[in-house]
Amino acid sequence: MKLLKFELLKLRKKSRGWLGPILVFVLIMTAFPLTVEILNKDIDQSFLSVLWIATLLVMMLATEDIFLEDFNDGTLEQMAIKHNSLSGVITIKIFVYWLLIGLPISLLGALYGFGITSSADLAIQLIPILMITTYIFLNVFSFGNALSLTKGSILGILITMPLVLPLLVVLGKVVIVINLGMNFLGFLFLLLGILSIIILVLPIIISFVIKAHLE
Amino acid sequence: MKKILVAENLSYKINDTKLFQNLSFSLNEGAAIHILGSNGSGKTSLLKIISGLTKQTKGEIEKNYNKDICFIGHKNALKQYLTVEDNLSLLEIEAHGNLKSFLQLLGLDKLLDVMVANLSYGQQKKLALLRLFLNNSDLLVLDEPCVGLDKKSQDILCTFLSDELNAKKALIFSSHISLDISSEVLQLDKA
Amino acid sequence: MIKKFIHQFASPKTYLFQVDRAYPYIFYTSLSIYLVALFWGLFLTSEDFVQGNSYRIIYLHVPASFISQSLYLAMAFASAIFLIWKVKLSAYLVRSIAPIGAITTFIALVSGAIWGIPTWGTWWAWDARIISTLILFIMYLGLISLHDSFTDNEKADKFLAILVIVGSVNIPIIKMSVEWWSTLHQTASITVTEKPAIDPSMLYPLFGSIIGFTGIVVCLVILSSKLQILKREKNKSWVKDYV
Amino acid sequence: MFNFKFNSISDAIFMQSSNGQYHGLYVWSVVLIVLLSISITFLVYKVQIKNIGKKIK
Repeated sequence: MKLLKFELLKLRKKSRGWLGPILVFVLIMTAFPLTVEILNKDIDQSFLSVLWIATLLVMMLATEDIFLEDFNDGTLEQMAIKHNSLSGVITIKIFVYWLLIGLPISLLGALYGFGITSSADLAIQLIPILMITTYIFLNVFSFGNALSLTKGSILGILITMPLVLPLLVVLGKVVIVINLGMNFLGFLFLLLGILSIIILVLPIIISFVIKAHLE
Repeated sequence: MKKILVAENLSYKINDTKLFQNLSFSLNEGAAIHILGSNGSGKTSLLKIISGLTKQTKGEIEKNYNKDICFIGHKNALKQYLTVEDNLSLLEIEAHGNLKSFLQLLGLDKLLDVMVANLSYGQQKKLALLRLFLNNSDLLVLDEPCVGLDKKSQDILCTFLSDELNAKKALIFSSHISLDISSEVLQLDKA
Repeated sequence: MIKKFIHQFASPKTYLFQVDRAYPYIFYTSLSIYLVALFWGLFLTSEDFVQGNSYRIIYLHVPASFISQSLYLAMAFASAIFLIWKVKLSAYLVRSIAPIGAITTFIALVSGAIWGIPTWGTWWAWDARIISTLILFIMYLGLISLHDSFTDNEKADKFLAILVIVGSVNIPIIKMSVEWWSTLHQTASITVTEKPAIDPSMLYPLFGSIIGFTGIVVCLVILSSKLQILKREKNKSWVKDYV
Repeated sequence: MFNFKFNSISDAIFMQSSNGQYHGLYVWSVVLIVLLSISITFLVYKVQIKNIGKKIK
């Protein structure tokens, strides 16, 4: 509990860490209608794909120094010694990032969805999808950043992008699922299934990687 | 006399360079070990092995203590963009009646609202040590605790460490200058 | 028991000596098999009813794409062995398979693209197996750059093995997810469970080319691992004797 | 089964199919790419092994 509070404080005090990614998201979503001069109904179609790419990009930016700062100033060392389960610490860290970055982006994404397509149904359905997606992205990119800890985020992106491409393909189906009124709940459960596996497995792997870095 | 730490035939090598071999020592309650050695002789590695960050290549190490270990390395684990008070917030401050006296002793009591980035190096080091003082662990592992400390702070550190030893804690540290604590010396060198 | 056995058998030294002995046999047999199969496939088989003569690319394309995926499996296997039993040799193998895998994947991609021009009328399509092959290619390159960016080889080995294993979980997922899309690609010509869909006169040379190509790639892996061992163990005394 | 399907060398190079298209260009460029890249890889590795062998000596 104490740790959760401290992590929240850390991220909150570092405004470029959480406000920055959100603003980048807002900028992308505002800028994209300017770049295409098309009819409104075409924007409806391309909106979702831009939304996914923007989320992906922003999550990459957000996790850039999720471990780097703590590694450089020695906090990770202390945590690895003090806490029996480093993976628990990592889970808390990622959760805090999701709370301050993933959640606002999910709400903003839904807001943009309503603004651009003016369909309330779509907007409401987007919220849970985005909430799950941002959490998955944060986990996977944290893994990449843990691997490339001191070697810059380009390497981290290079090695983790292939890992999230299947998720993008799945998300590509959202248009069909929502527009044709297909089984939305089933789709949501699929995403939840992916998320639960990732939440269980990735922090353990990440803690293994970080311990190797500390040696 | 309870043995907190028993090491037998420890060997360690990085990328085929052997740092130390067949190192055996034991640490009792209330005792201290001072690790000496030239640069690159593996002092930090040994401390990391003791604190469990690294694994030895060969040998056994047996640990008998109840509460967790306290380790201070070269990095001070302070958050530059947080105030002194926030940096201490991870500890059970309320539980510690003597926090105030410690702060006064180290001359940090007026700096609680200052961001750590605005402190001098020595002050930061003192803050890092303060967290050590407030920690309730059975074994203290210190890597070069005196770097950047003035004479007065060094004396405070020494008295504090002696107090801890009297309270049946154990201490293992590496330092280039000798501290005013009764301690065994463990010489690490490529023989 | 197993651990001891593996460590004894899989020392880089014994590996190198064994492999050196086997290398010429593997090389010349597989090369001749490959060339005969290619000759057979290119000149002696009759042309395909639908695709015309361009189908002959199958004798070059299928072995490459088969081996590019098998190499990843081999890497995942070696990584698991490295992480479980800490066998150094398998870490060397993982690192040395990666570039070979990248080359075979590249061959599969390029030959597939050229094959696509006469048959589909386009050299690229966002199709299930093309995308998964492309991702495989990027993953191979990512693995190499991950390993090369660390100066500490032991750390790099560990991270590489972890990434290979996490990535291997991903590969079937990529396949499944992408197959949701409607696809241009023909279904696999040869599967283990079903009767082959192509004529036996075309099948024999295809098998020949797959076997021959596999042998040639194994030779490449041997060379690559030899280079890796020499690089990493250059300070050992037996290496000096060996050279 | 073991008869040549082409009557002359130029036939084998151009590979005219029954639908009238010439496929030789595609087939032979793939052959070239595969053989070239494989042999270049062999060459590169042999040279590198030789170089490192010299260094160790």
